[in-house]
Amino acid sequence: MSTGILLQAAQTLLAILLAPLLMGWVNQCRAWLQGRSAPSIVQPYRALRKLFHKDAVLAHDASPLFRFAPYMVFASMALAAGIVPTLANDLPFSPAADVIALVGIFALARVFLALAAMDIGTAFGTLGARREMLVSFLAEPALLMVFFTASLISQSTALPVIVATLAHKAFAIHPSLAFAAVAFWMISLAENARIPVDNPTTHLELTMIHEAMVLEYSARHLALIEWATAVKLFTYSALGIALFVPWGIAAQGDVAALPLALAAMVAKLAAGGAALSLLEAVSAKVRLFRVPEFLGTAFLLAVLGMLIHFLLEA
Amino acid sequence: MMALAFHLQVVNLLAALLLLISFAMLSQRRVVGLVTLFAWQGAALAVSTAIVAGTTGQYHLYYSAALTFGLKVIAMPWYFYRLVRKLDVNRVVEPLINIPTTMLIGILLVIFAFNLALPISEMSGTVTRSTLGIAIACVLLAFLMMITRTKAIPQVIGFLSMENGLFFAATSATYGMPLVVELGVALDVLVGVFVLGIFIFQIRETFDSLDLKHMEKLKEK
Amino acid sequence: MSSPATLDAHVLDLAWGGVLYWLALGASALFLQARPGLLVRLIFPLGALGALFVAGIGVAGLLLPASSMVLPIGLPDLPFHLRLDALSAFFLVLLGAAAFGVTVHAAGYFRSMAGGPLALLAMWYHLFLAGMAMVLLADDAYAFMVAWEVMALSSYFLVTTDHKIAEIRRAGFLYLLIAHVGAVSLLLAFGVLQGGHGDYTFDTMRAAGVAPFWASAAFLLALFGFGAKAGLVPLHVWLPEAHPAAPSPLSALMSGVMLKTAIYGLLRVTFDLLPMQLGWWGTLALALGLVTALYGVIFAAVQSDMKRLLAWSSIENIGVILAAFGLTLIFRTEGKGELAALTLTALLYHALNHAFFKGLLFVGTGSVLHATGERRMGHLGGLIRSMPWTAWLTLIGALAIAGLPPLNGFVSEWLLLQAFLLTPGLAQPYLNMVIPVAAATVALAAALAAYVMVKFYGVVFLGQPRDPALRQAHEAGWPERLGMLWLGAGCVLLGLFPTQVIQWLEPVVRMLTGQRLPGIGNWLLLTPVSAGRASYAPLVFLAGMAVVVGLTVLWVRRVYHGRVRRSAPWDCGYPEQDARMQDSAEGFGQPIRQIFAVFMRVERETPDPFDRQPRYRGDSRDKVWLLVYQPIADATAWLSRQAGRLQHGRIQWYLVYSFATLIFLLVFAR
Amino acid sequence: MELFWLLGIPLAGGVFLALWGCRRNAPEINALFSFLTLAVASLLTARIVESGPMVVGDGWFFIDSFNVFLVALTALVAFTTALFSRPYMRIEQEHGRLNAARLRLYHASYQIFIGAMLLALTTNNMGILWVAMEAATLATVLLVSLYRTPASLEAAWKYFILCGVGIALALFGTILLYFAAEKVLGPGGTALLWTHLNGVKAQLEPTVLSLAFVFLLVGYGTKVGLAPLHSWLPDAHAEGPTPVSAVLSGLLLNVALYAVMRSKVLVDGALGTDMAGSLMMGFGLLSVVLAAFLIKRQTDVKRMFAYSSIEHMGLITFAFGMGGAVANFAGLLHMTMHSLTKSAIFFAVGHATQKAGTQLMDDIRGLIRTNPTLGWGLMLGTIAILGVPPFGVFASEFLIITTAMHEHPWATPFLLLALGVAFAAIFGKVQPMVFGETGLPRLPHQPAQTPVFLHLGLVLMLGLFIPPYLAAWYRQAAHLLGG
Repeated sequence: MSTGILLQAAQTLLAILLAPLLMGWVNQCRAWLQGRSAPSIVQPYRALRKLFHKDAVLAHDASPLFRFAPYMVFASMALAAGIVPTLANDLPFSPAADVIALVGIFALARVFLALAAMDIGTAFGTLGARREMLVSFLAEPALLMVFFTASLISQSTALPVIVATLAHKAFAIHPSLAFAAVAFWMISLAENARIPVDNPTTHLELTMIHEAMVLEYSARHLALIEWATAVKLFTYSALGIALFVPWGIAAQGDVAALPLALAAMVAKLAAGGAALSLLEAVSAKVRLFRVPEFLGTAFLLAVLGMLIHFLLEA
Repeated sequence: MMALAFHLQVVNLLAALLLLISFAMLSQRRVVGLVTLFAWQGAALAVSTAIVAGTTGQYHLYYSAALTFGLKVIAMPWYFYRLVRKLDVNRVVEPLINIPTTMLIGILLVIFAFNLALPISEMSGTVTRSTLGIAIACVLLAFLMMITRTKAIPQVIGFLSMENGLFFAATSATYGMPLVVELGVALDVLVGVFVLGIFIFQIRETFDSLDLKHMEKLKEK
Repeated sequence: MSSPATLDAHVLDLAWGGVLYWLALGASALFLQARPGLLVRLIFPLGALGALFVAGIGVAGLLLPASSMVLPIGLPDLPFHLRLDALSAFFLVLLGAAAFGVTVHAAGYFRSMAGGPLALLAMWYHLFLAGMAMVLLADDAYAFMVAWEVMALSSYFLVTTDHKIAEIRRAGFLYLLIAHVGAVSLLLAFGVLQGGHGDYTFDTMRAAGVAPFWASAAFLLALFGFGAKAGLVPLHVWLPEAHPAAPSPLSALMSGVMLKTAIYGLLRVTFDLLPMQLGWWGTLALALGLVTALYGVIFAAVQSDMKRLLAWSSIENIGVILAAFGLTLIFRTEGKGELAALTLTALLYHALNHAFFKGLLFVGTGSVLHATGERRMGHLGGLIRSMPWTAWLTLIGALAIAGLPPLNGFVSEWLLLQAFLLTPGLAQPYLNMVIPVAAATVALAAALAAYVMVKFYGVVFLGQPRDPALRQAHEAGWPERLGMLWLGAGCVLLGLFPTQVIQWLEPVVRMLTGQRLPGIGNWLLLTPVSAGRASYAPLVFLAGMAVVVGLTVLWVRRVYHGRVRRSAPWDCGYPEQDARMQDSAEGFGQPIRQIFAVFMRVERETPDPFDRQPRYRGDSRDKVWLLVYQPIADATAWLSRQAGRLQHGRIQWYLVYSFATLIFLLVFAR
Repeated sequence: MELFWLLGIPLAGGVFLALWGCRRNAPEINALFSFLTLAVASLLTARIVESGPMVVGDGWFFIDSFNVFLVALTALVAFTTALFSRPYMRIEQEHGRLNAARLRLYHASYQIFIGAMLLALTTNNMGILWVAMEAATLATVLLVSLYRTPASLEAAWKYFILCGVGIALALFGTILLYFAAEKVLGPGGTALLWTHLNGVKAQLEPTVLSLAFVFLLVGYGTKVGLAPLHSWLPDAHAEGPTPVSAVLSGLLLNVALYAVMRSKVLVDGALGTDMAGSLMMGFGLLSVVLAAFLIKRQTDVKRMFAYSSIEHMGLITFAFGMGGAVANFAGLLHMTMHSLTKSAIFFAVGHATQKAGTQLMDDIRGLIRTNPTLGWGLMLGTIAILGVPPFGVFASEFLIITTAMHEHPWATPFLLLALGVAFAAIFGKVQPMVFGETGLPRLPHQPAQTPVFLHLGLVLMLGLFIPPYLAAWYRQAAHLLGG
């Protein structure tokens, strides 16, 4: 048990600490692909450190909600990172929340961020909040459907069990998972504010979604949010891995397997990040009005995945 | 079957007469003429009642005969004549439906009435069985007349001749209702006519005409 | 043996006593007409106590076996029968608990309208409470219908409290009309169920075996009747009109509790009175429920009046509950008792939750209304600064209804979704097709609910006040705060201790489905089916959240500093920005309007760009009105025109009618 | 003995008031006579309740629980209406719509009317029954035209002619009845006595009786106001003075229906088929539906409630047509409830129209602002008549509808439709009259609240609790109707 708790803490911390690295790696890859000279891979860490050192600047009538939101968001993402098995499976905290709860956590963070964005009452803040919620109300059910497909296969909504069944059971081909995978990829693009839904590096407010919400934030609050964003990306990647390429994740209490698991994870993340940046490099951001269509497609694919499971595999 | 006794033949004759008068009323255009015909109808009714009374020994029928005579042959016609003269409404009145058509419908009604009465008069124990059909026919014809008339007085007369039909049915088919009922009915008729008189004056002074077409205001817009 | 029996009898007596108590309060209110202050300070708190008492009775009823009694009133052959079993007990708890908070709030809220028809209002209010309680206790058709209509009638008079406004009169009329039509169809349902020879007690109905055809007829009639009360699409049109029209505590009671009485009735008739259940009923209910849920939440998203928005969201929640009902029916008829138990638990749980958070939100808007006199979101904003209590307490409700962990809304949705995941292996293949789509719809509705709540909360409480007067908005008084506090606490506790709640629901579930949940788990970990299958531990969740937040704060403050500078908002350096540049309620609705344009008829007038006082009006009308109700109205009008033709004033024609009737009868009727 | 007084008092009252004429306390005397009638009626009722049905006046009068219940109801409503007409007529006089002479006519014929109805109820002789009905008609004709306005004259004329014809047909039916009876009972007075007829009803000639019933139904049905024979009813109710509308709706229609029921009992006995019942169901349904749709297009408040009377009479007829213990019980109950409620409504409406000086509903607004008790009276009365519990009308409608659903499901869609339409129409029109803003003046006299709330109170009580003896009484009556 104690080892379990240790592992839990270790994994969570690891996720939190490694997250900016992944972000940096993605940016680096993309810079290469775009033929720019790439920033250092640890650039995100530097940014965070700088932000933490600055004085926080708050609007005059920023309510407590505004100051509390970043911590809330960060905490939610940390929890999420703690639930998703990255290195080891079936850690003590995972029973506390299954996949549905995981979706709930993401929603919690999103709602708080959106509310905080509306708190100051600036034009761009509210605009960002609205767009964020617009994206999410399609992405969230889609994500849920992806999870459902997986949990229908594994007869459970608990991530450890899902991973266990998918990773450690005899290998079986699940066509439904293929649909789910595509849907998941599209969703995570949207949720992590990547091209083609949103452009994390844009400076054009009118096109912003995620960035528009955090315009009023500065210093440590901004740092926390940025970090949370990084953790979110990391968690989603970990989720993708856990659902679709789970091999290598250490089973319960199997400490010996950890180094291997770590290596596997790093490799997978690196590959995933590269793929992400490649996709971002070759695709263009779609107009905001097209976003619902994009996500609707994802939603449809996810539901199709479920249907196919009922048709072929049930 | 043997020929009926003389008085029965008379009763049947009077029955036929009643029917005839009803038809005549249907076709009568002038109000005064209507009143006269009404008086004759009353007379025929009274006579037939008296005969039935005499033959069957239902003596209370004499009262009702007398009542009929007094009311329907003398009192009411006289009253109506006065009314007509006073209000001077004795001109030709065109009924709603033209006379021939009315006649045709009348014939159909008579046939219908006879068919209606047939099974009943079969089982009737009274001597004057066949008259029931005529009575029904009279009632229906009077009804038809009320429908086709567009003036107040003719309508009232139609109403009263309907009562005649009823009386005839009562006397001929059942030798008359119990006396109390007869009296009550007669009283009602009397009061009714009285009330009608008041009415017709009121109507006259309100609309200064007895044409019913002034009285079509109350309807669903 | 005898002692518990007497105890039960007493419980029912006490319940009936509670009803009488409320009635007495209502009556006494009339005598306090001259003393409005006393009225508010005395009657409403006493009423709240009564609510607490009733809730207590309910809890007792959940623990004790069912008991019944007969009252000396009613029809000669049919005195009022009362019965307190687990089902009615649970709904009594719901009624009492929600009504307590709302009534406490009302004690503060109605102070504002001293001088108004306060005495009448207080009377109808308590009559309404008593009526709802009677509905839950009634054990024969007549008592049920009387209570049902008393409930409708009193709420009608409460809705039309402010009857000088034409819209409110219209709302009240629409409400009472649909309620009455629904009631008549309930009458017909009971007519089918009755044992004949005028015996209308529920016992004989339980005993009387009905043929499947008539059972279906009864079910459909009941679905129509109760659906009309619950706001089932397309019978929902009265709801968004009536709930906003009523004074806020009333809206809270109507949305939070009255709609649940319809659910109660549906459960009572379907699972208790009807001898059988058929599968297609479930499919029908499921479909209707999903349509209702989606429809409601979509329209909630485009509203710009805060109470109207909440009313539409009530429609959504009813839809979810009805979907759960349908699923229960399906599982029941498929012989999957445990799943039926699970969905039923989700249903009851959600009903309870909705009573709390919707009550909380409505009284919250009440306090806002009280403080600002404004219902249109376009004229609100930034209230979190002037009325923090209301704002923060309402936030709880908003997060809960948005289905966010660890609050209560999440638990019931979690349970429902679990049920969807357990469906594989149903007999009918078409169900296997339906279920995923259904699950998707529920998920979509939940996500949209989050959208709606962000809109509601953000526009009303956050941002810049859209009206300078709002800066002087005064905080709600203590009674109002207490009421909201109670309801908010309910939302949190129901969210944190699901296992206990589910244990309380267990007798109800067993009574209706004859089954129990396979597993519940311990006080910490909720595992409705099995630990491997699914688990959720809100307390741990909360603890983890708290720990991380605490650590982060600590760490940030320790390692770095807590220095803060205040300045004007940056807003990308745009200097003169004002409150009107914020997103309006309409603006928030716009994307939804675009995506779901098919459901609504949009009317908008956009101002001329050079207009000094630009006015924007966007209104999204409900198409159901056009597609269903307008034709019906036209048809009736046409028919009545035709009927009017018969009555054209000509006496000759009238004579013809009599003549024709006579001839007709003489020819045919002999 | 009570019987003598029961019939004597109103007649004496009529004569006395005719002579007493227009002295200023005539209204009080009118009320006094009505009160005496009520007192005697209750004595009679008590007697019957304890010692069962009785035949008096060597067979000419027959009183069983069926008609004694109607007697009591009639006397009660007659009394309250007299109370109501006191202030009402005063106000009318001040508005100059009536002069003293007319008031004398009114009071006299009011008493006569009551007497005639009581006679119709208590007599044992089908012929006398007819006579009394006719007398009641004649007594009310002049009341309908009391205002002497063109409209009222037209209404009265239609009332007179249509009901006259109808009643004539009823007479023919009676004659046929006698015709059939005399072959069994022999000629003479006894052959029309209901008790005798009832004794031998099985031997009466079916063909004749069915024919007779058709005439009786069409005849008395005209007075009940069954569609399509109802055409006189709305006009007469709308144009006459409101107290007259109240007694017409509340009492005369009941009495006519009573006549129909008496003959139905005989016909059922003779035919052994449910021909009579199905005819009545048909008429009832037609009236309910037609009335509902006609209500929708009314602009005149009294006219609207007149149509609602047609609707309810149709409902009652339908219930009696269904027959059986429950339905008959419900029908009787509904008779009571409708009389009480509808007359209460007419009381309220009467004062409302006096306030507004018009019967057009668009001009009557916001009653509870200027005159709360009046407004609430109208509102509660309307709600009661629309069959919303806890008022008693619901109790009977509950029984009728559920029984219909159980016995004759085919009829329920029509009922559902009609009730819905009627509810929408009436409530949608009454609500703005009661609620909302207004500029109406107050009334010169204190309006009569007592009758309204007395009736509504009774209706409310009967909706929640029917005293055992009353219930037993209803059951007996229902049984007499062949339950």
